Amino acid sequence: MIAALLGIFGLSLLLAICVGRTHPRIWLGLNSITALSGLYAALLVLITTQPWLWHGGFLLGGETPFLRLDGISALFLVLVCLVGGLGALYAHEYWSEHHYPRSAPNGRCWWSALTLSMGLVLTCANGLHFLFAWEAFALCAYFLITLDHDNKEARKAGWLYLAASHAGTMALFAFFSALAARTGTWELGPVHAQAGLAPLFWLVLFGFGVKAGMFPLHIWLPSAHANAPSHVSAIMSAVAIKMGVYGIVRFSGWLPMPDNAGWVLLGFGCASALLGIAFALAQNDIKRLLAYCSVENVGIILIGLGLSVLAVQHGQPVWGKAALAGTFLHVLNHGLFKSLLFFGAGSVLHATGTRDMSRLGGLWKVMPWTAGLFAVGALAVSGLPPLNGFVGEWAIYQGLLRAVAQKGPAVGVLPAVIVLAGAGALALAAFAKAVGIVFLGAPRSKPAANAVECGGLMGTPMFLLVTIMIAIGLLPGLFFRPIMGVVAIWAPQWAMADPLLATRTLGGTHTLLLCALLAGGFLMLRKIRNNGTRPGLTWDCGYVAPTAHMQYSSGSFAGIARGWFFWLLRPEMAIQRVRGIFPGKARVLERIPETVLEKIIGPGVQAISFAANGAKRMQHGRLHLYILYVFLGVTALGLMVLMGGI
Amino acid sequence: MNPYLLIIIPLIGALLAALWPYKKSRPYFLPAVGLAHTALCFRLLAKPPAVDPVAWLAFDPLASAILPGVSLLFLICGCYAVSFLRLKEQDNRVFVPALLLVLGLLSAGHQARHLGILWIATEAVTLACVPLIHFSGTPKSFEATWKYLLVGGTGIALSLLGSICLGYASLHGGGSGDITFAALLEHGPNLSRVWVLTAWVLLLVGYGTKMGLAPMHTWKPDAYGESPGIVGALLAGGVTSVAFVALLRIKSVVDAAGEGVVASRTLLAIGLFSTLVAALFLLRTRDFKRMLAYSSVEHMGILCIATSFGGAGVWAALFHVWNNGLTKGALFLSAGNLQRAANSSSIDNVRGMSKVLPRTSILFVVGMFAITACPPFGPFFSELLIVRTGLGAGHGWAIGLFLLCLLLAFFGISRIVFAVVDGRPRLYKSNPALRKESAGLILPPLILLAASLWLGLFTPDILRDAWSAAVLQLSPMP
Amino acid sequence: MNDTLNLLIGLAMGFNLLALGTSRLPVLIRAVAIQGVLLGLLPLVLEAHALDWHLVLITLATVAGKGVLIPFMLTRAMRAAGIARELEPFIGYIPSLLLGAAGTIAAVAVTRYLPLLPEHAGNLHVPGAMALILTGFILLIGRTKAISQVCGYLVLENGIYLAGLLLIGSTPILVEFGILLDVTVGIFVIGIIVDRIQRAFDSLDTRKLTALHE
Amino acid sequence: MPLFIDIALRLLCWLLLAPLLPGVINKVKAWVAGRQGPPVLQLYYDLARLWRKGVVMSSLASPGFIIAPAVAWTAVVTAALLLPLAGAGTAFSFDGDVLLLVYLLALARFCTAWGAMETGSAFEGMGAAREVSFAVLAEIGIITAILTLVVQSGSIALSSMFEPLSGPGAALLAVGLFIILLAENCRVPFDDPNTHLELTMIHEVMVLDHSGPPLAMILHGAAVKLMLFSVFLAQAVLPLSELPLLASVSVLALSVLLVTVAVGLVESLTARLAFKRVPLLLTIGFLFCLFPLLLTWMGDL
Repeated sequence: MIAALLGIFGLSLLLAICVGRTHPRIWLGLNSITALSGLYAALLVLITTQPWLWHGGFLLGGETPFLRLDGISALFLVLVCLVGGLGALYAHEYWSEHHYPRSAPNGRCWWSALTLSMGLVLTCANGLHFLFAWEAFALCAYFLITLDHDNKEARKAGWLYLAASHAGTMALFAFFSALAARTGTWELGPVHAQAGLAPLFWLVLFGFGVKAGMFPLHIWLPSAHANAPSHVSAIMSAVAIKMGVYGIVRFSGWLPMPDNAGWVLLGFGCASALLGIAFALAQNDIKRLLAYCSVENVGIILIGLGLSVLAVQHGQPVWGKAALAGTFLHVLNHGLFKSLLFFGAGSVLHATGTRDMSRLGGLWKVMPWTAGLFAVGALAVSGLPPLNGFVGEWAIYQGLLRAVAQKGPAVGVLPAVIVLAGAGALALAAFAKAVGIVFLGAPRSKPAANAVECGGLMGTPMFLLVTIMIAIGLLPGLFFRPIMGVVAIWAPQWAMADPLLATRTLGGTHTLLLCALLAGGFLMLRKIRNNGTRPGLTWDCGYVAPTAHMQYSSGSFAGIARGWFFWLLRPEMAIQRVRGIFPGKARVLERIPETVLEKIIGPGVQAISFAANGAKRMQHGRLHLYILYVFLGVTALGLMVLMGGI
Repeated sequence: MNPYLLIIIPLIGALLAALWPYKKSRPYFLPAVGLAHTALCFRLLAKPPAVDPVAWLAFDPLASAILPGVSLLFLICGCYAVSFLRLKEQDNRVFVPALLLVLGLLSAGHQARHLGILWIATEAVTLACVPLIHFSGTPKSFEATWKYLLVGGTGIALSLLGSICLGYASLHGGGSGDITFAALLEHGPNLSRVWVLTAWVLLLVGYGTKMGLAPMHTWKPDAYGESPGIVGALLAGGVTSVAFVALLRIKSVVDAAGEGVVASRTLLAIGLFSTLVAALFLLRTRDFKRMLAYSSVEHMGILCIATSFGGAGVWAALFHVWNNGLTKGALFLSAGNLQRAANSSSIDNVRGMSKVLPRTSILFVVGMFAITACPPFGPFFSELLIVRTGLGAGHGWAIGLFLLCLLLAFFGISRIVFAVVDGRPRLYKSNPALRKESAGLILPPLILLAASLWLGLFTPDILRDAWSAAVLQLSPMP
Repeated sequence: MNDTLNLLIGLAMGFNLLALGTSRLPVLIRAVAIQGVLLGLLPLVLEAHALDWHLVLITLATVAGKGVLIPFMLTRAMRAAGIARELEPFIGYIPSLLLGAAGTIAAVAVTRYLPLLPEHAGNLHVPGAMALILTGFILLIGRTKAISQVCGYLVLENGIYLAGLLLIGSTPILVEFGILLDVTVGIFVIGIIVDRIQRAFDSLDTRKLTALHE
Repeated sequence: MPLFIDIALRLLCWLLLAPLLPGVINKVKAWVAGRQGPPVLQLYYDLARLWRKGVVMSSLASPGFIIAPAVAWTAVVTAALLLPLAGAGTAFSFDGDVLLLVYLLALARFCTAWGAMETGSAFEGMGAAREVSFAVLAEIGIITAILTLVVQSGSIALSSMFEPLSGPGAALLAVGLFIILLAENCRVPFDDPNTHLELTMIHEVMVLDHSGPPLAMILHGAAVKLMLFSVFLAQAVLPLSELPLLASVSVLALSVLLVTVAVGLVESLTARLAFKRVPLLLTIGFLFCLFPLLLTWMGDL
């Protein structure tokens, strides 16, 4: 059954790659078939908790293919199918032939290729083929990011992404080779027995961490997400970086862990969560804001995972299980609301042609649907009840709090709780800003004023996503049940334990709360209608001629919090003040640099290029010195032999 | 008799080509002879002839592990040459015979089981390449040839000296001074250590110069940069492999003499050094043909590193020789197309080729990914195998440095390739005829890439066995 | 026989110093030529007990190649280029002389520590070879005119030829021939290229040949 | 069924009692200033009047401008319902409901900010920015306080969480929570509820454009929030759960009154803080919550 479904998944994608260039409609159909079949297969595995295994009868690169779809991969496969399918729907209007005659056909092929390769990454259980799928996935992503090929920014972002991801891949080369060398086989599976393998986890953390956008390694993420077409940003942020998470989760479950692995994960998690959201808050580019928010959410995921690793070490199934369940649910949640938000940002970009928040505003009037859906996404990503975002963080929090309450050695997670709270509050600030600046108030530029609502094909995916999100919020129990099965795969020894998550009560409370909120809003509207309203100008303390530029801008909104992170953000201001009588135009330009990239990676690159220049000087074209090199070569090797041999 | 055929057929072909009166039809000698040669090679590969241990020339396992690949590469380059030479107005009365001569001497070099013969063949190949390198006849090409000759000549002289030292080692060890590998191997333990090590150093530098290991690589970028793409392909895929085979054979002797550890250490050192230097150059060079030269230096380094791991490492190295040859060939041929169309090979002048030569550009990009070890192409598998072997042998640090170099190399190569392919093209002065992408210019690199792909995904057992046999020949299990 | 051997090799080593010391190309070329002839005669001395026709043939070929053919070509190239002097070398004449002398001494000294067969232990055979090779390198590295570099290369070849004579008893004649042929052809090709360069750049100053660099 | 009755009763007492607190505060301030001052029930009158009034709506504002206050109010009241009332305990409680409480307050904050951004007025944007920014520090403080209680009681459900620590710990926690209370409820020294048109206001500028029933909702919500924090504070530092029902409830009421009076006194005796200092004071509040946490933790080691 599952085999058949996955067969359909693969075949229809291959077909989609072939026909995609010429037949958009057929391509769309094939992609939906893919999504449905894949989703069905994943759900079957999740519900029955029976992993699906398949051994190929032939050699591929000297190894027999071995596919495995177990709970963990199924969970991520759900995301792939969901966002893959909805994104295809969205792209059909967003990146259509009509707007992008040159790149749209390629875009369709690469999209299907990306979906396929990610599916393979999730199912390959042979190190060689995993690397294979992994690299294919990285390349497809590159070609999608640089889809708009004449845009220099996009090309630069794409190369940065490619370079970073290749660095990660090299670490994975080393990891899988070492694994194969030590275990004697390329096949992947639990290897807890060999304690000697523990150090390999650091390679995993680096290799997959780059893709996951873990804080110091996130350098490629903002520019790539910002400059890619929005449906690509959506799948990159919602699914692609989850592949990195998948790697970390997968191998933290299979490898023997180093003693301090849990703490390191927590540390990176806290860094990503807090600093990521700090960067997000400071951005003026809506898509960059969303990108950095992904860094934050990866941080939250890592905190949960780190706690679970600690739980394994201390043999504490209860909070371990709660945290891990929360982590998995958050993976799903982030996939949902982040793709929703990127779709929303995409339709804003589509309608106004700008990502710069200081040129947007008042869009709710012209695109009410986008505004509403985006707002729901914002509420969810800020982790506010009764939406799905809260449920996941709630479970992670419970894991942390129980760890604290137990006063065991794991009480050291206290800072993580505080960081998580701070990050949550900052996220709220960031999204209050995003929604407020982009959709509320008065339009700050002409394009923003004349924007038009996106079409149905772009609206439907967002609507579906919102539905699922609300469903998770109201019926957490329904979703936690399969996730517990996934947790049991990650840590089989926990199968029996009860995480003590009061999901039912929470669900009930959420339902009541939602009803109350709706009722409150509705009654208030009716009340107002009865009492009567009188339209008027916004009250600006008697100021007679308010203009849209008097509104609080995104920069000023973030001002206070940005001040706290000044040491990290180092915003660069170019201020042209009002001077003298008959003053000219005044303006403020503000740029938030990529601190890590420019201040940390930059110097390293400098060092290397210095070495490269040294080497370059070797090739000066003077023949007699070339012969001298030969002579020196003889001498050096001779000396070496003398030392080593005689 | 068969092994001699492999040498004689191209030589006769060269003779005929030299005497052939018609410029237009002369190039067809290349695919014809190439086809015959390849067919013979693969027939021998399928049915390995009995090897007379004392023969000076024999199609022994080591030869059968590499020569077919070179022959295949030559065949495809030959097909390319036909359409390539059609575009050139220069006379090809020298070019074509020289190419065939190179093929013949390459076959001799691969099969040589006598140090002297090996040296003669290598030197002869070096000389036969001279007219190929200055085919374009520009002053720069003469400069390149001059450097190629003197640096290469010096290296070759050193390897002759090394051969003599090896012979003397056997003399001093009470042997007859017979420098057939068979004799040296069986005489192994008695060889005089000092002379063996001296010989090893000299031979490593000598043949290393032909391979283009740093710091003896200096001729390579000039020669590859100035010669036509097809010549670059043959130099990078064929000539270097002769030198590598030579090193393999010699190392087996050194191993037999009980100095294997030192030899491996020196190999690892020079290999890592070459890889590092090449990677650094790749970050700086601004010319996409010189880039290919440095990439070739890098891969020679990789071969040395792999060999230094012994056993499985050698197997991986032989695998990598094939992958590197085919992939590099594809890159050189497509680079040749680009250079002709833009009539420059510097990224300062060449931009947006994806709009001028779309097909070639695709080939170039794909080739780039292939050579930087992106799956599913051959180099990925061989390099992964090398990494695995190295880690298995506990060379963690070496592998770390190796991977770092691969990363830097990737940065450099991708930087240049994308600079050439992307962006807005400028108006090129070269005549539009050179900007046509005829099948004859597109198919050969395509076939080479396909071969590299196929080699990676479905490595045929016959090759696997050939490589294993070669490994067995080099380090006979006691 | 050892004395004749030492005499010839000693003379050859003397010509090393001459080659290192002179700035005049004709002198350099002649020095190398004579050196070649001297060494070419060695086989007759070494194999005096077993002279046969192909030994004589080799000797003649060597002498002809090294003593007549190559010098003639180089002289022609030199005339064509119209240069008679190596001005401003990379390594000056005094330093190269000193280096050469030092190299010679070092060669003699090192030879003591090398495990040698009795018949090679006593005489100048091995040190001579080493000295020639070092001299060759000094010329190759130290001179900037194409012709002087070719001469350096020749000295190097001479040294290796001398070293090769260590195996004269054991290496088959065919191989000897092949090697000799290769060397001659090699020098010949170099000569041609020198000529081409002279035409392309109308000078033989290799410092002009630095168009190709990063 | 009793569950619903229980909830209804609690709802009633929260809704009815809450508006007393601002009245008390104002009375205290007047008393300190030697004035007559408005009647204690003033806020009730205001609410009643506002409830009947129509609304002036900015031409820029969307329906969200009306809905947001309602949503915020609902969120705050729900949060209040989760809180136990001394001996009366909670109507219903589950593990982790404390988090729900914190995030409901956050939801309320989001809606207020939303409402403020609706009008596109510079002042209200400013107010929203300050509200959400300072809330970061306040929320950290609250979480720290909660952590203290968790470590102390070993439980993560509100119903069983309030097992106050004794002695200095309790005192420190009281101070910390009081500072956070002042900040979260926009009282002096963080904010001055008496005036609107000051550039240094936080909460009051956010509601500048609101009128009629929405404003009533906002005012009432603010009162409930104040009461919520004082109840939380009282139970966090006083061992009420030991006492019998009536006693504990009356003590709770008393202490809430005490807190209110304290707020009033602070408002009349201190001046509003220079704006730059606000984060500093909040940080101090956070530290005041952090020390008891360390104390309890050390106590257990």
